[in-house]
Amino acid sequence: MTRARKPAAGALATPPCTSRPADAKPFPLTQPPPKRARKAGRAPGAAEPAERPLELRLLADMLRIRRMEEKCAELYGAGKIRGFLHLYIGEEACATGAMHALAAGDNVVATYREHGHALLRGVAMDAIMAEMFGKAAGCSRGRGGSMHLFDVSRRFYGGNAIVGGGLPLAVGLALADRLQGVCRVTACVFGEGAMAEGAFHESINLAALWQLPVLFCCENNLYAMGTALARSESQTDLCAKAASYRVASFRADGMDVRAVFDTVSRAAQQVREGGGPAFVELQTYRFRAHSMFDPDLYRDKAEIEQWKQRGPIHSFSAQLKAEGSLTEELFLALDAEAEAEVAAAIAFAEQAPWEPVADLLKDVHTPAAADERGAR
Amino acid sequence: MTRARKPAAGALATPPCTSRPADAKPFPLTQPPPKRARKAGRAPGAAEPAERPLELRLLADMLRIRRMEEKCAELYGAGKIRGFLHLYIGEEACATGAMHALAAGDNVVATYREHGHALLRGVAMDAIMAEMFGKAAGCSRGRGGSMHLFDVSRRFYGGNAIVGGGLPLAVGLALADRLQGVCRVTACVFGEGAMAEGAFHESINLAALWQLPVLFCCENNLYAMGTALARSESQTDLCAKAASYRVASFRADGMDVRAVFDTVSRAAQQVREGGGPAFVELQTYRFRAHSMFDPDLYRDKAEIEQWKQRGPIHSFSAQLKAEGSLTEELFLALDAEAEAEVAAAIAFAEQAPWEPVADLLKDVHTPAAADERGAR
Amino acid sequence: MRISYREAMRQALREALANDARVFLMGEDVGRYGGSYAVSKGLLEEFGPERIRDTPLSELGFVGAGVGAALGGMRPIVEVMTVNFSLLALDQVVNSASLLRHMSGGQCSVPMVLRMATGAGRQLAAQHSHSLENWYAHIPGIRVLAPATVADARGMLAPALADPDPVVIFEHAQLYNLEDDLLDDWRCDIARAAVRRPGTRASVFAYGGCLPKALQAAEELAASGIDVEVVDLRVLRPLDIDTIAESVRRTHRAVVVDEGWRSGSLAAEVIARIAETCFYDLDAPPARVCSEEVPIPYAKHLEDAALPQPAKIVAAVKELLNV
Amino acid sequence: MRISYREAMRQALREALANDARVFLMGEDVGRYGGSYAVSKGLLEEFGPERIRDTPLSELGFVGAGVGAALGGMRPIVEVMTVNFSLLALDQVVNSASLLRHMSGGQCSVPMVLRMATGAGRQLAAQHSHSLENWYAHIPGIRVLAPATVADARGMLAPALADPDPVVIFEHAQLYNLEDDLLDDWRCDIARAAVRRPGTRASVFAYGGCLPKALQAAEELAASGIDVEVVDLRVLRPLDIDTIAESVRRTHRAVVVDEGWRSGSLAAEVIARIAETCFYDLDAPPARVCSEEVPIPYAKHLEDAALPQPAKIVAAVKELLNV
Ligand SMILES: Cc1ncc(C[n+]2csc(CCOP(=O)(O)OP(=O)(O)O)c2C)c(N)n1
Ligand SMILES: Cc1ncc(C[n+]2csc(CCOP(=O)(O)OP(=O)(O)O)c2C)c(N)n1
Ligand SMILES: [Mg+2]
Ligand SMILES: [Mg+2]
Repeated sequence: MTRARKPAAGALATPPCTSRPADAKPFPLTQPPPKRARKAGRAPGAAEPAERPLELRLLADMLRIRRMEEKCAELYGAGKIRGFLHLYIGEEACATGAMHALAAGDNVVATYREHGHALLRGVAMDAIMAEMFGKAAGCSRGRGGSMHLFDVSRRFYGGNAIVGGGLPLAVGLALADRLQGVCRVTACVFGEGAMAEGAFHESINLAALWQLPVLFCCENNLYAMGTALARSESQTDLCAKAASYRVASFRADGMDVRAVFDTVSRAAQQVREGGGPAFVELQTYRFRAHSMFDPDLYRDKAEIEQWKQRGPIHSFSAQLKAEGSLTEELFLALDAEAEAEVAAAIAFAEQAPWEPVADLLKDVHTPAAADERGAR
Repeated sequence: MTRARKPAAGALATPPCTSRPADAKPFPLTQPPPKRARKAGRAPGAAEPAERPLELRLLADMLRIRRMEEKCAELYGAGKIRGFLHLYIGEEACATGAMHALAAGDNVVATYREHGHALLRGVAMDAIMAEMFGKAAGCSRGRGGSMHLFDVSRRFYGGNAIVGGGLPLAVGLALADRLQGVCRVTACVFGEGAMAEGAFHESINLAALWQLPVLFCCENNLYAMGTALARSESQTDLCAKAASYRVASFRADGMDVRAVFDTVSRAAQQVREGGGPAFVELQTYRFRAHSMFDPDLYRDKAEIEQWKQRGPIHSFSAQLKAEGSLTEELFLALDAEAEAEVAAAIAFAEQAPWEPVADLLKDVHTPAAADERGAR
Repeated sequence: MRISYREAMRQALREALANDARVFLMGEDVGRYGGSYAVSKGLLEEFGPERIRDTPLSELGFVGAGVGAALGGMRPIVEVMTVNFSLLALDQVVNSASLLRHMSGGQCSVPMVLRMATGAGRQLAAQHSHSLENWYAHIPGIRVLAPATVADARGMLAPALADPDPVVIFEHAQLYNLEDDLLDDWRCDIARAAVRRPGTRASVFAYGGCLPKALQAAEELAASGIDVEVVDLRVLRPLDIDTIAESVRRTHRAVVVDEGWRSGSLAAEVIARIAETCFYDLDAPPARVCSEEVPIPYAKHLEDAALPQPAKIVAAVKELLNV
Repeated sequence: MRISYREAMRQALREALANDARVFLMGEDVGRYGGSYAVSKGLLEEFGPERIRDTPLSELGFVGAGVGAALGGMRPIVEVMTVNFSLLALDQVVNSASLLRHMSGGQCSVPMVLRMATGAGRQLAAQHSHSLENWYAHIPGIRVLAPATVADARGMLAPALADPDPVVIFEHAQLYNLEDDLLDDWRCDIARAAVRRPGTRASVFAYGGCLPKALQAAEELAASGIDVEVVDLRVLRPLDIDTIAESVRRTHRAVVVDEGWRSGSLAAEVIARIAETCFYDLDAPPARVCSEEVPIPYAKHLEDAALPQPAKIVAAVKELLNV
């Protein structure tokens, strides 16, 4: 772990943040899909994912999320995935634009609707799928399931199923960085519904008061389960709410992956440069029900259809085609690649072994070996 | 209790609030001091308290709070009053102006610094003093002490010692009134420190969202225990904070009782007329330490002295004298009246009996007799 | 009439709303969504949005508002989606609802009913699987109920609303689909535990989601010739120690089943009461079957292993009986 | 060296801050005010405002920030003024601190120390007098400590900080002024209970603010020829059942003293454990001396009557011994 440097007593201002964090390599994009998948799926002659231009990477990643989740829905029907499953279908531009706008060394704290974020932070799809199957090879060893994907090696701190529950954690992670003189952004992702919780209020006030490098990333999909924004907040201009804490606020069309990328990049930049926390509202929409249990009775079918017109994947690919940087052939190749990755991940999850029941009590406490008593 | 009228199904708007609540008589001012006290203290020929002009009543009530609390401090030293004791000395203009601006039928929810509010809502000083002595004749039967003065017959709902804890209660009281078609204001009083709590955020959002008749009355005395406002809120303009919930916000000089009265009157009027909740910031200062345990090390002596220059009692009496509506003689008479009331209250509390220990478990539950099973 | 536990709760709600204009239902997604467990489905259409009141995500705020509304003369039924989220609102339960009466010297009452789903068993993992009934059952001034049958789901709400003080009702999420014939005698005495199956060799105490498991264990034990009594604690505060002690005095052996984590479980209190009051009646140490002390895991085989199961109850009884 | 419990805590804090740059103290009024119980007085001047960090009134927020800071490599000591206010933060303790390790499949640890004052006895009335140690002691994944002596006030913090998982330390507010000689052996094994007074006729178990009362009761009993053992539970989770059982096996009688309300108290768990493990060693039913089930009243005579007192402990022991 990073050793703490003793901060100068009395120093309250954010240390000037010129140095990149120790582990900030040039952004390695997302985890390349496992070899098998790449072999299976790539169109002959297509560039390695990491070498593609940003646009194509954004598109490919939206496709990866979409194809993965479509399969999740099927697997849920088949009883392979259980518990709560919250799909992100329709919102892919948000995670894709936002996660690409962060550096590899940044922290991310997410919600129960976090499959896409986890994937794009570099958690292998195999490990995500195995987690949803409840297998020991899952990224949380099958303990967490869909709502609790974790990969601390990639500074992905879950997967939190208490609405607003991740926000104080993000403040603390940012505080730890400040106290250790490390320069990184901590992004927390949450829905607009979370903004009514006391946890939001207390967290953003702490971050603003202490000028901590937290990026508050609100995915405003207009509903919190069945509750429309206007029946949840007296002030529906979320940026105005955030601004009332004297926090810089940004808004982007959450159906437009480029807009998300640009806006989050700007916001993150400002945070990274020591400008204190920032707030970004991404205006988006979920095409599916809240969870697999939701009969989705509270929205107009017409409203859903209207939003679907603006689907982030087809609108972005249409744009790229119009700009001449995407052909239908390439699109199909990317899509096939995503499908192959998903198929491989499912195969991996299927064959992965269950954790022995004898290990039930493992990891309630940290084993003494992992302890650092030496430090004292 | 008030019987509920069934609200029209589907009606979400505040019912037009033309009728006064059932128990809204013309404002009876505060509880006249008990007979003995009045006899003992009044200057010969002075008018009955209820017949005095408003200015003199405001002044007299500030004096009553001040004299009562000065004695409380002494009694604390003498061990007659125990536990936490939070004095209001210096802030009297706030409670006095605000409580006079409310109607008798309005609800009040206060904090642990509520002696003045209780007194001016009409709780007899005898009962307040007996409560602080822990006697059975206390307004909370000795169960509550200084922090938990209650008088439900006067719609004074305590005395809450959890910072921010009274705010949701106020929302609920106002909601009950709305649902019962009763038109009254529910005022909740709290310090600026409470505004960092999630309870504030959730409560004001609920009140604004549902357009409930809640008057949020913030006594900004600049400190929460030892924590100055600027170290507590990223946004120190409290009205701006409140306004971010789309709540009408008002600010007044909390050292000027007339300003408080006028401002709270306007705000309450707006609430009463169905304008939804309102927020009032009263800018004030406590002259004493936070509680009797506080060594008061976090403030400049000079700062305290500066504020004392603006003491609400002497500045207001100077003003009245300049305007010709107060003579030194009358001031002394009012003061003597207050002191006599205090002396009588102490005598009352001293001689009042203790509750028998055998009654310890009384009132954990409501006795079946007080139950209303018939209603079902 | 065969109905589900969910439908029984809904009937109870509908009756309460129809009979008393002071009653209203408030909580997250109780209205337009239809209730996260579909309990309140249809009530919005019937009673309108003032009385079937959707709230924002603000557990502390709206539970406290329920307390205030009760003070103000209403009879609120406040629904917190699950006990897990009720942690955010505990301050208003402990520091307002439960003590306002006493702290004010008996001047007010808080006739509020707080309903919430509880329990594990649906692979919802660590943050959605708590059983904190024991925490609530520790608080003076409130009553805590756990309907485990369709009849109790139908019958507990009315007396809970008639109670002038706060009542907390825990509905185990795995019970909502339970179906049973609703007979005419569903009216419920919310002061008394209920013997669900009389027996002689040992007393098995259970409540909520564990009652069906205890009954299943009793069946299995009966098949091997061991006749046990199953008592549904049902009222978790105040515990009906008379019924508990009476049973132990007959059977001389006690097993307490509780989905809460073992240490500090409600079962601990039941065992302590039995040890205090029936010590000389016991032929063997009292035993507990509780959840393992681990955050509930997602994977089904691990979740199953973490929770009380009929087989564990059978084993505990057999161990007590030395068979 | 004779020092107070408060001073012992302060020494422990100062040592921790001086020895490990990852340690910082955060909470309401820990800095400029000097700590609401004056424990952290002087530390701001010594360590500066980044490491002695005053927070706004935001219990949920700053406790959760403590969890996050621990995840991020720090060793936060988070102070919540009193257990009463910690209700506002329970969600972050139960749903984050205690289960992040398990829920992530063992990827992270939360090496946070959460300190808070607890208990009644100073006429602070119903909202400032809770003893909710039992609630915390119910949560898997955390350790719960209750220093009751000057030595433990000095000695528990270092091993608590060395624990890679969350540790909650309860400081009974009535102990801060307790004075004692701090001998050299104040280092503390935070896995073990401590026999504070060996004895033979009965075992009295107590912790925190009740330990002095238990010891006083033991003195009084000794004066009438009854020699009891007093065991300081000290570690409330995980309970040191070995020490508890060993004592009961010698004395054959147990009284558990606990300032928590009786039903669902920590004492219930201790009694359940004793009943489960030492049933055949007991010569009499185990007994509890707890707080009465009433919100703690302000008036002194009523508050005294509500709380465990030496006289009640004496009476309980005598009843057990039938003398
Ligand atoms: C504290 C808390 N209350 C309630 C819930 C139940 N719940 C889960 S998701 C959700 C809606 C959240 O909406 P929003 O924050 O807008 O995020 P979205 O699901 O739209 O992405 C609710 C009410 C919860 N998980 N946590
Ligand atoms: C939830 C909670 N946290 C902490 C405390 C301890 N405390 C009591 S009063 C107080 C300061 C409150 O300040 P403010 O709201 O400004 O009111 P003031 O005392 O200045 O009138 C604090 C921290 C408490 N009572 N409740
Ligand atoms: Mg949403
Ligand atoms: Mg203040």
